[in-house]
Amino acid sequence: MDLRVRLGKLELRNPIILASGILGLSGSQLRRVGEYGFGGLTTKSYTIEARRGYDTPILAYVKCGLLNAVGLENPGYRELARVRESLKDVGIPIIVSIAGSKVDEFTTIASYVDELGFNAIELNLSCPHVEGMGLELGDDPNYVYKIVSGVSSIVSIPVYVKIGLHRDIMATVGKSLDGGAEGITAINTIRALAIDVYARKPVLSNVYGGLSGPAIHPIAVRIVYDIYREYGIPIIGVGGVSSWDDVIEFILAGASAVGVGTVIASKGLDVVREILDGIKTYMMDEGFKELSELIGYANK
Amino acid sequence: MDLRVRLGKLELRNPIILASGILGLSGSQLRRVGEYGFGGLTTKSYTIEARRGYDTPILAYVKCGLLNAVGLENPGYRELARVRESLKDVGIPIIVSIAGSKVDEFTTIASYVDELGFNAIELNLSCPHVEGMGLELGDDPNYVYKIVSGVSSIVSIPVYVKIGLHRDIMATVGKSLDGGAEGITAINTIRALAIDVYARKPVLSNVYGGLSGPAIHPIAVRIVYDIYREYGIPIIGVGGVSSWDDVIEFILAGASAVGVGTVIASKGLDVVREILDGIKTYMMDEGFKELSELIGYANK
Amino acid sequence: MYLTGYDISILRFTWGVIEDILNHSKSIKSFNIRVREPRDLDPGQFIMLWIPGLEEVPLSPSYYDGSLMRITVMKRGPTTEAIHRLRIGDRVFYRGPFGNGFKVSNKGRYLLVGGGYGASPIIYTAHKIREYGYEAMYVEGVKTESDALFIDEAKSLGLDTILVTEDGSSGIKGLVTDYIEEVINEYDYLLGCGPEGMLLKLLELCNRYGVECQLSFEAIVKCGVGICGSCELYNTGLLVCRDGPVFDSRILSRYLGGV
Amino acid sequence: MYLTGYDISILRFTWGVIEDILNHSKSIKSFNIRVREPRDLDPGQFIMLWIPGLEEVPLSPSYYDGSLMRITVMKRGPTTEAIHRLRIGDRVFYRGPFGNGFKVSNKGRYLLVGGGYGASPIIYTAHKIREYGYEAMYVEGVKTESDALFIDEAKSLGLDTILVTEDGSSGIKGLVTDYIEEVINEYDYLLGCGPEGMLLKLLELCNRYGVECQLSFEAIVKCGVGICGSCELYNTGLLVCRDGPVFDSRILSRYLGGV
Ligand SMILES: Cc1cc2nc3c(=O)[nH]c(=O)nc-3n(C[C@H](O)[C@H](O)[C@H](O)COP(=O)(O)OP(=O)(O)OC[C@H]3O[C@@H](n4cnc5c(N)ncnc54)[C@H](O)[C@@H]3O)c2cc1C
Ligand SMILES: Cc1cc2nc3c(=O)[nH]c(=O)nc-3n(C[C@H](O)[C@H](O)[C@H](O)COP(=O)(O)OP(=O)(O)OC[C@H]3O[C@@H](n4cnc5c(N)ncnc54)[C@H](O)[C@@H]3O)c2cc1C
Ligand SMILES: Cc1cc2nc3c(=O)[nH]c(=O)nc-3n(C[C@H](O)[C@H](O)[C@H](O)COP(=O)(O)O)c2cc1C
Ligand SMILES: Cc1cc2nc3c(=O)[nH]c(=O)nc-3n(C[C@H](O)[C@H](O)[C@H](O)COP(=O)(O)O)c2cc1C
Ligand code: FES
Ligand code: FES
Repeated sequence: MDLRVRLGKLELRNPIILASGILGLSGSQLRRVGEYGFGGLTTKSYTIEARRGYDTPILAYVKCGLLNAVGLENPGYRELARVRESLKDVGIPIIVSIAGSKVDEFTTIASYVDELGFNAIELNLSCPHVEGMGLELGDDPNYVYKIVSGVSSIVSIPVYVKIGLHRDIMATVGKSLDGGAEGITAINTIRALAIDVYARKPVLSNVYGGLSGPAIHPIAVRIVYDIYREYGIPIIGVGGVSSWDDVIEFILAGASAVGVGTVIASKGLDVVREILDGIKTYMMDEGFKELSELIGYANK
Repeated sequence: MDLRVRLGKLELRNPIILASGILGLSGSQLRRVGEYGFGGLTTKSYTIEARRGYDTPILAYVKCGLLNAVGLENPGYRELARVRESLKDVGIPIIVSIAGSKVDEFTTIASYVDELGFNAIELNLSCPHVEGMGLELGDDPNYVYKIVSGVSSIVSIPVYVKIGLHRDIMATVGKSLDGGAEGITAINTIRALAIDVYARKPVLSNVYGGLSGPAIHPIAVRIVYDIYREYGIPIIGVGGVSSWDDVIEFILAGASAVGVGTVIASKGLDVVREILDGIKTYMMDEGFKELSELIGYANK
Repeated sequence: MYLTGYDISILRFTWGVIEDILNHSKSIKSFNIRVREPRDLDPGQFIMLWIPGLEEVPLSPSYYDGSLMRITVMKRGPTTEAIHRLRIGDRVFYRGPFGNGFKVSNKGRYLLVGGGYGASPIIYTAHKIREYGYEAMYVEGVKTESDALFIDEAKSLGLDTILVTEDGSSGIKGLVTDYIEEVINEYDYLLGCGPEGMLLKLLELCNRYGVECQLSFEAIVKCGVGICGSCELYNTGLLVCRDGPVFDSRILSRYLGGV
Repeated sequence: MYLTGYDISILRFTWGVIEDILNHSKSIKSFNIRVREPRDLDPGQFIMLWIPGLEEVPLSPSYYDGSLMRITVMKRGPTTEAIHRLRIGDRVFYRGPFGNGFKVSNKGRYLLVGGGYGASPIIYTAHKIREYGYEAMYVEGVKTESDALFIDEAKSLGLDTILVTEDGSSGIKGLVTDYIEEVINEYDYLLGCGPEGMLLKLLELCNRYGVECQLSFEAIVKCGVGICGSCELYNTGLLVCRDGPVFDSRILSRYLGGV
């Protein structure tokens, strides 16, 4: 059973990637997470300056997932040198997520990331709860082009653009590719709100948060399917994976790799092995030798 | 305990409304549904010509809800005369949902609905799985204005616009109000896709469907909250209600009435009483005498 | 009673593999399907059988023991024709079970009446009734001898078994409902499935002779869970997929009036 | 062991009503809260207490019996100050329990060590240990006599109880860790909660004397379920909210090295 997949220029030992924002705040966290069997890791989104993030509550429980409004907490991009250092021998590709509001913020961080020898860059243009550095960037295809081409022209490693529910998703994707992105990460959380009926107030200190977990999975699958069908490019499918079948569904829709996030809150990091075991059983039962045969299969 | 709410010009004995598309294909269905205690009923969306709808499968199971692609099946608007006839003495407001692709289709049906003496009109500008008569109408604020003002200018009953995840939701709402809508119904299902991992094909014959059920609830609450905050108008909150607390959450966010759909597939029509009982207990425990005090409370 | 709680996960497709195919007649075949997932399925409940790429269709299994499911299918249109082309080893997808089946928990004498492929849920019910050890007669009505489906199976269950053929080529000649009228008085309960005309006639007989009946009706089933409204029984507001497909005389009389 | 399954519904807020308030000292109060929903909560696990409009803060209850929950809170910043302003009858929101508590399922002699408000989970643990009937000594370290929290309660549980005050105003004078060093040899297990310096010293002592320990650490807790990464213990990759807050000597020695 061969679980290896090619994600553009990267070769992954398996398709399961830690999604950005989950335990990716420090090198020591990522190091530890790496021991659980992931095929690749994405860091938290880094910005130029350190960010405290929002006051608590930053998480809200909803019936089919979570809302979060962490507020892009991170220690600032210069910390990435230390992150790199402690991940020297981790042996799996590390993707650095970058957030910002201006083109030069993205390029400054990106060139630093490239120099440090990380394996890929993910441009987070889709955070639904931070004004000025989130969703609205990705909503504007021309600005997307500026950011992506700015970054792509100065780095040697692959660039992925992380998208959300933008006004015109296909335009955002198209401009990302025009700008030199190798592929797309889809999707980020979806803007949402939860009110506690006894407190009679929004739960999150930021009022709005991003919905993740099983709730968004069918929407994410739709978007991956659409992008694959239109562009046939490398895609990291993210959104609501809670077990192996969701991963297979993403791959059948056209994802070459699959990010997991929220499920870690419930099942813990052991979920990676559970997922990989499920995939192996499936491939055995269904007679597939190479997982990569399945990429985009449902589009046939 | 007073569960009555005002929804614009309508007075409802309670805020629970049957959402459009659920058992609203015939007068006899609506009649029967009416016996379960709803505060109001919405018909299936009617079009000028009868529509067969899509081939089966029209429903797909997903972990947190359902996808449907019914394809606006309906017997054509002329049947509404018979619907009206059999609902003569049903005693609760009936809202007729209208779908179409051109302004004159909406106006033709709307004036017929008005003549027949129904209580309100809901313009479905947000079906996510029927090309040319769905989401894209609501995506275009100028066209929204044309449709809504066309209808509003010729009918005497209140007009609601049913919206979905449009490109610019606030613009769609704004233009609806400019066009004379009394309020907004939010939200319709969200475009999504499910692939069966063993069939390795999309489940729905139409490939794409609309996601409903608990999955979409926090997104719907966000939209209701935003609209209430910006415009303070009558809103029918719809999306993912599975128990009484979801209804209260919608009301706290700003909804004056709340639609229920998918939950009927699991809990059956008896869910109405379960919800009303839950609301009463809540009001008692929390010391509220009139449900209407709670409308928009979380915005304070 | 109606439209009460349901576990929506029955809407998840599962599948089985065809293990055996029986050709009853040129238009009716049975398929023995080894199922992947045991799901409780009462006699009279139905599944939606799906051939990916085509439609899904409602079928009431003619046998089920948790591991083996038999469906008996009449060729009628594109999907049932495609089902007839399936071969041993093929995978079939289905979901369910949906709806309410026949209730056979009361002790008493049962009259089981199947017309054409409508005999499917009836023969499955016959198996249950024998498990409970109740008295029953199995009556199958068909056009001609070669259309007979489960006569031997019913006999092997030890039931009084009667075949009624319209052309008299075997068994009793005539309409099954005429035969029923002769014997109905000896029974407490009548369970029936078959063409609409037969069902309405059975209902009339049961009302006339004061026999409780349960009848399985057909309609266009699309969602299976009582939300799309496409399976309404006449203009009653009753839903075949959820309130039925098996309805009892009390409900039918209330909603259909005096027939 | 680590980051394993969790029921995410602990993230749903529930609430209770303040029934009683105890003023221990000018900066520490206890609140007896009648809870609306019984949720299992082991000694050493923590809740996130939320005052709508303000932040939520992690607290390890000092008593819990499924219906009554006591929290013991030191005034430190805006949220704990607001908690101190709460009155009888006020509603408090909380979610949890989160993390791993003290494990007291092994028979043996327990040395319980609480420093300041860190005595909260320790006194709750003392209740459990008495239920099990194990031998234990309760040691509380504070600055001065008036800061003492649960001395009488520990005594009333029938435990050997020692108060250590830095200024010698009552009980034994000195640092609690110095006292512990004198007696540690007589115990199989040490359970501790308190300021970081105390915890690290206890770890060193336990390692030196070969006593198994479980220590409860603090960090900035934001999500509580091990995804945001804000509660990392030093640079170990360990998460206070999920791998902790109580860590045992085996894990601490492995990750913190020789201290
Ligand atoms: C509860 C129930 C149980 C059934 N059990 C059996 C069974 O055990 N064996 C069997 O052979 N048949 C059974 N049927 C009938 C079977 O579902 C139809 O023959 C089949 O759907 C026809 O599909 P088709 O594509 O082959 O033909 P089509 O060309 O689609 O239709 C042929 C005829 O079947 C009717 N029909 C079409 N679609 C449906 C639908 N979704 N639901 C109901 N009727 C439909 C049409 O009105 C038409 O008269 C059952 C029907 C119901 C409602
Ligand atoms: C597992 C755990 C159990 C605890 N149990 C208790 C208890 O039983 N009683 C008690 O009085 N205190 C307890 N604390 C400490 C308590 O959570 C902090 O004192 C409180 O969060 C301070 O909040 P504030 O707004 O009042 O002060 P702030 O102004 O926010 O902070 C004051 C100090 O508290 C620290 N702090 C701030 N926020 C947090 C946070 N979210 N998590 C941890 N530390 C923080 C800061 O580093 C700062 O030094 C516990 C902490 C943890 C992690
Ligand atoms: C707590 C939390 C923090 C997140 N932070 C980030 C982030 O910093 N950058 C980013 O691109 N996505 C972030 N995300 C989004 C995830 O990477 C992912 O796209 C989303 O959660 C959907 O996947 P899931 O359903 O598997 O969680 C965050 C998600 C969560 C739950
Ligand atoms: C089977 C089905 C059919 C629907 N048909 C319509 C329709 O015809 N017109 C419409 O405006 N909305 C339609 N909807 C959307 C619902 O009215 C509602 O907006 C949506 O399902 C979200 O609510 P819920 O989560 O309570 O189901 C349909 C939904 C379902 C599940
Ligand atoms: S088939 Fe949809 S309601 Fe019965
Ligand atoms: S508080 Fe978020 S990981 Fe511990």
